[in-house]
Amino acid sequence: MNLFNAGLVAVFAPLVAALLLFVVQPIRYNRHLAGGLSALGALASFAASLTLVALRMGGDPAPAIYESTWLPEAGRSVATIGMHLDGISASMLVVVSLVALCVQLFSLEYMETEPDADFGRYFTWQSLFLFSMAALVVAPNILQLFAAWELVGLCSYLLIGFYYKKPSAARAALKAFWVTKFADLGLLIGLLVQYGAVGSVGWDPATVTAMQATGSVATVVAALYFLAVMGKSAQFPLHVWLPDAMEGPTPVSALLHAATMVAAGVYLIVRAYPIFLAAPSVMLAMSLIGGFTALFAALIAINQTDIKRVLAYSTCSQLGYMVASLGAGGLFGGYFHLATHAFFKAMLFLSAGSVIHAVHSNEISHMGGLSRKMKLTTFTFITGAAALAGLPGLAGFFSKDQILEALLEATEHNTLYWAPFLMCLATVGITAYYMSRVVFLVFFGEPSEHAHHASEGGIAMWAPLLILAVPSIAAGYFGSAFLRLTGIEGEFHVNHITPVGGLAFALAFGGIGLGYALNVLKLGAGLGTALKPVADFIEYGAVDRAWLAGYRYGMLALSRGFAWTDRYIIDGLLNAIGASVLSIAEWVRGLQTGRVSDYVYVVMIGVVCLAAWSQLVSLAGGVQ
Amino acid sequence: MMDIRIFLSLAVVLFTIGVYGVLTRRNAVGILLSIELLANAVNLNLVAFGHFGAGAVGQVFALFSVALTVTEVIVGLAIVVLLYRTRQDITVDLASEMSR
Amino acid sequence: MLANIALIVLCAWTVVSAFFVVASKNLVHGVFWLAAMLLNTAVIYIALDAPFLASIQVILYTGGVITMMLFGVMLTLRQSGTIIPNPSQHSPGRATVAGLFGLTMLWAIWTTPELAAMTPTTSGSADEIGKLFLGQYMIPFEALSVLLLAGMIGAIVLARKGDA
Amino acid sequence: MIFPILSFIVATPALAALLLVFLPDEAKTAIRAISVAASAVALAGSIYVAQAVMALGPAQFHFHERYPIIPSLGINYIMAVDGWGASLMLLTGLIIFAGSVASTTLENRPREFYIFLLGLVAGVFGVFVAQDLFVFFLFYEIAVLPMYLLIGIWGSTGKVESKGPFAWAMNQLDVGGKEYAAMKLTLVLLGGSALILAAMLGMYFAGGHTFDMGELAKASIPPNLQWWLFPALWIGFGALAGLFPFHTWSPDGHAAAPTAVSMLHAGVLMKLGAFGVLRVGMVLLPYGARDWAFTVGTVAVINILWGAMSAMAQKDLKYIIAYSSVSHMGVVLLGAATLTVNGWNGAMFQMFAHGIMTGLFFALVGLIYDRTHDRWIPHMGGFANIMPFIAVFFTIGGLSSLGMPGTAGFVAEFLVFLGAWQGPHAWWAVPGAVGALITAVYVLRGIKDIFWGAGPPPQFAALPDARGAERVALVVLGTALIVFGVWPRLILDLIDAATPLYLSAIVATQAAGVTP
Repeated sequence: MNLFNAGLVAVFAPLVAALLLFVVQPIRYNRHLAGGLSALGALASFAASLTLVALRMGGDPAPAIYESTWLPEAGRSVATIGMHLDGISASMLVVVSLVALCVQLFSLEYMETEPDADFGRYFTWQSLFLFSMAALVVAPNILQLFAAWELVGLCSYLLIGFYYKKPSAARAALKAFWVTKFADLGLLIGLLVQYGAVGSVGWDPATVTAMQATGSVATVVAALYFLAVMGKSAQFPLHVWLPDAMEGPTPVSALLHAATMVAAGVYLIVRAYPIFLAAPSVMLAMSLIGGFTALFAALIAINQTDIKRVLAYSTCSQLGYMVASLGAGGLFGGYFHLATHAFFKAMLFLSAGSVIHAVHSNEISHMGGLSRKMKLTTFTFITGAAALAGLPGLAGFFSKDQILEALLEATEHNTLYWAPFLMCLATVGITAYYMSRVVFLVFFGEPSEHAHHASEGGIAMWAPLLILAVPSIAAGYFGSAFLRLTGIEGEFHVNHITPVGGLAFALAFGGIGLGYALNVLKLGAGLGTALKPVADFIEYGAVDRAWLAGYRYGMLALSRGFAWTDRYIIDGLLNAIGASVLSIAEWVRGLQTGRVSDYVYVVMIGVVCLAAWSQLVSLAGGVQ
Repeated sequence: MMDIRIFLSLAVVLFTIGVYGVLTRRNAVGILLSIELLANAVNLNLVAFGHFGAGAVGQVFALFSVALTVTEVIVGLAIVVLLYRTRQDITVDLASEMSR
Repeated sequence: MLANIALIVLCAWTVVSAFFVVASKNLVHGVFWLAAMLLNTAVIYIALDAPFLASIQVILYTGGVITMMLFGVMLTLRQSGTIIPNPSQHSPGRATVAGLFGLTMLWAIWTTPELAAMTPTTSGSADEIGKLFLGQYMIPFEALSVLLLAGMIGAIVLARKGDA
Repeated sequence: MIFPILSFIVATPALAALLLVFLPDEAKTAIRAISVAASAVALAGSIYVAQAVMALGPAQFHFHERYPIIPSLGINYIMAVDGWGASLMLLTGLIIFAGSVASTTLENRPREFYIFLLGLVAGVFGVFVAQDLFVFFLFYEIAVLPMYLLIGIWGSTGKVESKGPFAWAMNQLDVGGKEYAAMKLTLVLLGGSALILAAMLGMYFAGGHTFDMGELAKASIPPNLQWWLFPALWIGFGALAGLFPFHTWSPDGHAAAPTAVSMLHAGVLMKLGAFGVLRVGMVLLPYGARDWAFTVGTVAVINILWGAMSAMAQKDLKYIIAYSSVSHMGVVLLGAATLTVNGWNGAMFQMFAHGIMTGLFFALVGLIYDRTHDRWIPHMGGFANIMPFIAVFFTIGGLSSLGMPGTAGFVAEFLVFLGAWQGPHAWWAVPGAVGALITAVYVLRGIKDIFWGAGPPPQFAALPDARGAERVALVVLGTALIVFGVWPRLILDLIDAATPLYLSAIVATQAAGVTP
């Protein structure tokens, strides 16, 4: 199997599954076929991705590009469609397809209670998502990336709205689509600016050099692209859709809204990194926004009572890390964190799903003491939480360390980078705190009445958890291999603890200790309650409501104004013209008495006038 | 005394009277009578011009005119009869209901 | 001289009968005044050296048309023994327009020098008329015959009883 | 002699209409069969022409036919087709096929309906292949006029409240009625036709007494005159394309029209207007196009935003779609105004994409209306539970209209915006893109309100999903949207080869001086 074929399989196997499911109704309505076909597509994609990685590790380091003209302009090519296979896309494919495979296996059982039609629909969208994400990953230029980017947004919309009968799910789906679509304007216009300036939608060195030569174009383009990243990767203040997106089924949250789709924004930065590098001011803004998002979202996560929302805010926060790192020049750290985060966050979400499946509720207060009933889930959740908190030896520790290092290094060039660095550092402690809070409240302490009958799910549920646990624990030790595969410049040492790492380590332990003190020993019980209104105000009172008000009082009110003007002024003028003609006609009609003699009367007046005129003319000497 | 202007003037006077009749008569047959006056005035003109230079052509056209007038009278009277049958009245004012 | 006087009287009588066509209050009287006017015109035609036309005038008009007119009057206004009204709507405006028309025409006639210069010639015999009809004016003549036929059929259709 | 394929395609629907005249009203099955067969033949012919033109080279004209009609006036029956014409013929074939299939459920006077429909289609085909301005105009009128009867007889009536400063006028006019809608549509379009006719005559006399479009393109009509003729053509044809502020016939007309008529009207007829602006206005009057481009583009931008914003406030399903057509036709006009290859490719592609998309939309709206006899969105909800097939295709259409990649709408909008950015007034692209965002808002909100939610209201609980023939229409259009969206070159190669030639005259004017 060569690179091209492996790439084809990785991308198109899920599409074949999706198309079969979409078009052939009997397959879709048969739950064994539907789930099996979808999972088979993911498996094939995963296998092909592994092959790709193997081929990349051994072969030529130059990217392999297969493309064909998609849009012609006077016979030339505006944009191509195809595959760009290098270490970055290969590694991302592995991450995406592995998580997708685990999620689909998990869903087989998790979605069991759905009716046949809905079950089939679920797997159709799942397969379509995997295809779209793979197409995004292998995109050879930003246009294809944008196309796939919108498609994953579509899948996100469809999957958030999976329970479309529920009004809250419907609203959440729309919100997610609208907010990301708004942000995508940045990508679209950025593409136009880039193409207009340099005549290419790629990110190849020649394009980037040309952009640098045209002065501020790179900055404008990078800023516009970053707007789209903010939407997709839920950066403040466009993060508002992500917590609501938890209305979707939990496996969807794990795959799309934690591991892969939201990371597409980060992936875009990684892919188009040369363009961003040419725009230092955008880099700084990225870092600041990323750092702020990391801190802000972590703070909000502290007081959430819904286990999925805690994880959602923590996703926001971790994406903030990645963006901050990329903004500081830490390409490897950001990308590496993307990969490790994908594994452990997916695992966390699936574990949460397992818990939710057992207690039939999202509320943390409905859980408790589950460690005795669900040992395996307890293990995976705690592992994931520890990795997220950055405890040494786990995947998250290494990638987070890379990020903090990169931020610290950036302060040497520009002191403004101290701000994201400090925010990220503080977030380490907060993350450890809120995750330990969830662990203590959910898995230890007294079980609530919902949790009495909880029990571990079947093999389809725990097997994916275990599969994901492997990279969540071990991924960190493959950092060097990852570095070599992706061809990113940087260094990675497993057993080299930096001072920053030590500090973060200490903060993490502090956070856990605080979590233990506050949630288990119930010290200062009033503190969290006292802080909650503040957090609520920040979240629901300010950002979310500002968007809502903008939509309701800005857009909708404006549209009513437009429609009114259209109907009553513009069309009204037309009607007025029509009605006036009618009125004039009504008046003129009065002359038509219908009496013959009246008509003859008028005709005779005319005849007299004509006769007199012609007589006068002829007397005056005729018409010369 | 054989001056064409005398005959033309006579025709004009007849025509004028006919016009006045068409303008003022309210009865369909009355209007038809007035129209006959008009036609006759025209015929007189044609014959007069024939006598004063044009020759037989004047009479030919007068004959054409007579034939046309007769046709018109036939059709006009038929309409009057029809009008009467549907409305029991031939006052043309009432025919103005077509404007409604 | 006598001829001139006769002509003037004839003309005056024509105008008077025409006037009563329009002015008579009784419609039947109006029809008879029209007959008188038509006969007068026939005499004038003779004076204009057109005896053939005069005979046509007498036969066709005074014979045919007047009969038909009377027929129409009788058919539609069957009030026996009373005056058949011929209502008019006299108005100064209408009279003025008609009068102005006449004056303008008279003005034109009496100020045109070409007319004054015209002298009488022959009007042409029935012979010539027949040749013209079947020669130069063949097609209009035939068309006219079709028109007459159409008028006849039309009149029958229009005035026919039943589903009018 | 070569088989006159173009005349054949134009004549097929016309002859079928003629045949229907002689059929009895009762033979409904035969009537439907003949109509569907005629449109299937037209579709097959269009596909053949499209692929033949592709093979022969879409930059040149093919399948020439030329017969003199009135030689002394320079009027000839000239038919020929290049890439542009072929792509739009294909569109027409697709829409008419889907439209006549979708109308097989019509029960009220199907014979007369199909006669008018097929006559109209013959006119549309004629416009796309006629190369003589006079014949072009003739076909244009043939296509536009049956609309009056089709809406006036088979339409549906809504109610619009009389308000605002012109309430007195609205009270006088029965606003919202189908006769009102038909009358308004016809009058506005005829007003446009009058302008077109005037401009056409101007071109005839200034262009060497010929109506041959090929010769007119070569004739050097004085730039001063072009400056006057172009706006007449722009407004005249633009009125049919929903040009702001002459677009208000569109919402009322489309709302009142029956399904197949809305499909054809929004799907194809509005394109005639845009095609006229492009093919007659811009190609034959390059100086006029150059001098008026800024106005045309700016008004097009207003069109996009105005249509989208107005659509957002509507609660009547058909009005939403109709206003969205106004918005999307703005994209076509914007593409035309850019005077760039990408912009024109995009404009032509948008005609194609929007034609199919809006055809699909109106077919769906018709299906829903046939079932509910209600167009008021707040009365609906949860329809996905009872009519999943309709829901799926409505979503596909909606995605295309908001420019989702993978559907034809994206390709078109991207090319137009790209062209706008490359053109002299780059800022046009920004409101254009914002229009796509607004579209996303109202389309998805509409989908949510109609199809999502728990169960349909009780009075609609027993409504059936789409059936046999209806499904055929939906599948044809929906598949076309996706196929041409995924691999746009199927059509774009046809268009792209012809565009530079058309554009060359305008490019030449850029070098020339400014019109005084």
